[in-house]
Amino acid sequence: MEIKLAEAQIEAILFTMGEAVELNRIAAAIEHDEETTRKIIHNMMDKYASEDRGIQIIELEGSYQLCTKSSLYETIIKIAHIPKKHVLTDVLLETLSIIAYKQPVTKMQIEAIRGVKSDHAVNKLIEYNLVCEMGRMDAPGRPILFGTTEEFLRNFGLNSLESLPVLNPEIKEEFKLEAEEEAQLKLDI
Amino acid sequence: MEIKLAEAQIEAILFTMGEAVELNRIAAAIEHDEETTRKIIHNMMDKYASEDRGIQIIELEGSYQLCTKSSLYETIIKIAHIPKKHVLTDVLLETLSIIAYKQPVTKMQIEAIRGVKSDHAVNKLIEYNLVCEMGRMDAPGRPILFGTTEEFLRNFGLNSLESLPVLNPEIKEEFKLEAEEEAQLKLDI
Amino acid sequence: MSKLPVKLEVFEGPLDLLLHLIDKNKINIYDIPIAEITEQYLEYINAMETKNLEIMSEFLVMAATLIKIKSKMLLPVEETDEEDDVDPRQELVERLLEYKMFKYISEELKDYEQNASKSLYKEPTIPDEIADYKQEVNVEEILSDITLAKLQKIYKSIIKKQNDKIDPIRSKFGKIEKEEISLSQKLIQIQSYGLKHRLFSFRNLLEAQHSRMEIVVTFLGILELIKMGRIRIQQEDLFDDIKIKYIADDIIQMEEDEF
Repeated sequence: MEIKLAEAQIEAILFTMGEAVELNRIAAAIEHDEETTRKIIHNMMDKYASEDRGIQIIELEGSYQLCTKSSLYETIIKIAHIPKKHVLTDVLLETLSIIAYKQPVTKMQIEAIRGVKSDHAVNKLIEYNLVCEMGRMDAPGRPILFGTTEEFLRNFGLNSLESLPVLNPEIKEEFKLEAEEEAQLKLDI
Repeated sequence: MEIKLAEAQIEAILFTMGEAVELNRIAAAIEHDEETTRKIIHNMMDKYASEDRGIQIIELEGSYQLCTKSSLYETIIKIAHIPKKHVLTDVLLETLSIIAYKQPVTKMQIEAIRGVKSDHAVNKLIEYNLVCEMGRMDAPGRPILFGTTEEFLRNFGLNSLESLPVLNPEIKEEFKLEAEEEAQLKLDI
Repeated sequence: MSKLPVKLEVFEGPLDLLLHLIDKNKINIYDIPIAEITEQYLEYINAMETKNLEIMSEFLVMAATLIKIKSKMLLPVEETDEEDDVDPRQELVERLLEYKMFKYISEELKDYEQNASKSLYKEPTIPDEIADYKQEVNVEEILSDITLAKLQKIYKSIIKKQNDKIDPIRSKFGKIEKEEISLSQKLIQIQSYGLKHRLFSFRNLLEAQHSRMEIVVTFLGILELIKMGRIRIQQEDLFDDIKIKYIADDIIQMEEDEF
């Protein structure tokens, strides 16, 4: 009974720690003497040998560590090779468009435009190699500036940022005029 | 025989990955169909329940992840350094529960229920990765829609959004009846 | 009803306070005695120490709602008008009920979290050679159905949304003044002045300015330079002149939109 609890405790400890843990520390945590603890661990090692187990306990100079069985290496490679589906969500697209047209731009500026925290979106775009850091702004706190990557240009068939279809002054001016007209209308009423 | 190998493979995958792994990826890696894989995993979950085991498999919206059993927490903290988690204030919890039940939901809708501005609370929840943007509502101004994340499920021990605590329908019904009776009284007076 | 010995700051918002008052008086949420509650409510708002306008206004809106309901209830009900049969408190009751439900649920969720936090996880231990592979993301694939035109459309709608928020008349005022004297220019001026004089008088600096706007911008510049740790200030007595010491030995140039 008590042995079973000790086994569960040891498994949980080794799992959480990840790294090799010294025998005396394990013994102290599970409140058994070192000799008993060692015996329990070696007994567990036999159990882990069973073919339905994928992990094992290895001993390293009086320390113990959990790791996967080497025979399963191929499977682990396989799972890593099955790519997660990466998709550009609306959130990412929105953030990307702001960075593309406003670059170089800080995270604060992006958040000011979007109205919400955008760390996650920016980080994902960096992971996708569409966005990268472009140095720091010479301002208090020296915030990081973000811009688009060469990869981004290549994928849109652009030679340089200058060939981004400019959202430029004209369009901005157009929006402003629209807004002013609307405001004028309201005032007239 | 083959099942045992599959179990070992799944254990090794979940151990190595650490994070939640989608069923389809596990299935592809161990070369079984998804339905079989799901069955094998659920069978494993029963085995892990045995009292000499310290870890368990949890399900998060069709993904699976290994973690320690909560009953062993006291033993593990004796030895492991556990990173301090952010404390959720009542304000954050209140906002989070509205988002969890009403998702996808806009900030305006949250504020209508709480009666106060909620920018700060929503941003904090995004920062803690408990809440994320889920696109934009097809309405004027295209407001951002918010929902909960996988991290939310994990932190609250939920398998899926369906397992959110349900407001007892009897209590609700009782409230309603009371209300109607009182309304009647008012009319009589 | 006696005064409640509770500090206002503990309330998250007007609904929270209202629920508390109802609870304290042991009244059914469906049977709010609007007159008494309104009275207590206003008392609270008067006692409110915070000067935060936004918070104040939220509470005031609730008070106004209560008073509106109260006044409606005082008015005689016309028999013929069927719409007036609706209890004016109904909407408030519904809001309160919904809020109460979520408060209840969040308490429940707190327990869930406490239990779940006792399960511990493990960092990924993916061998380097596999991890390296994992990082590869097929950019071409994720951009496959995204055209430049689409990206531009998205950006346009964001900018349009932003422009909608700007009051075109007032935003123009800002622009005119901004062109008159820029903070970045002023910062350079103050810095070069500081570099030359090292220790100088705040009063003299202000007196040398030509317009009120310039004085304001100079003052902002001083604040910014303190924040950046480029100057140190000292004042012997209240209303004395402030001595400014320039402690940097170069001049930093900043763009206007960095502020």
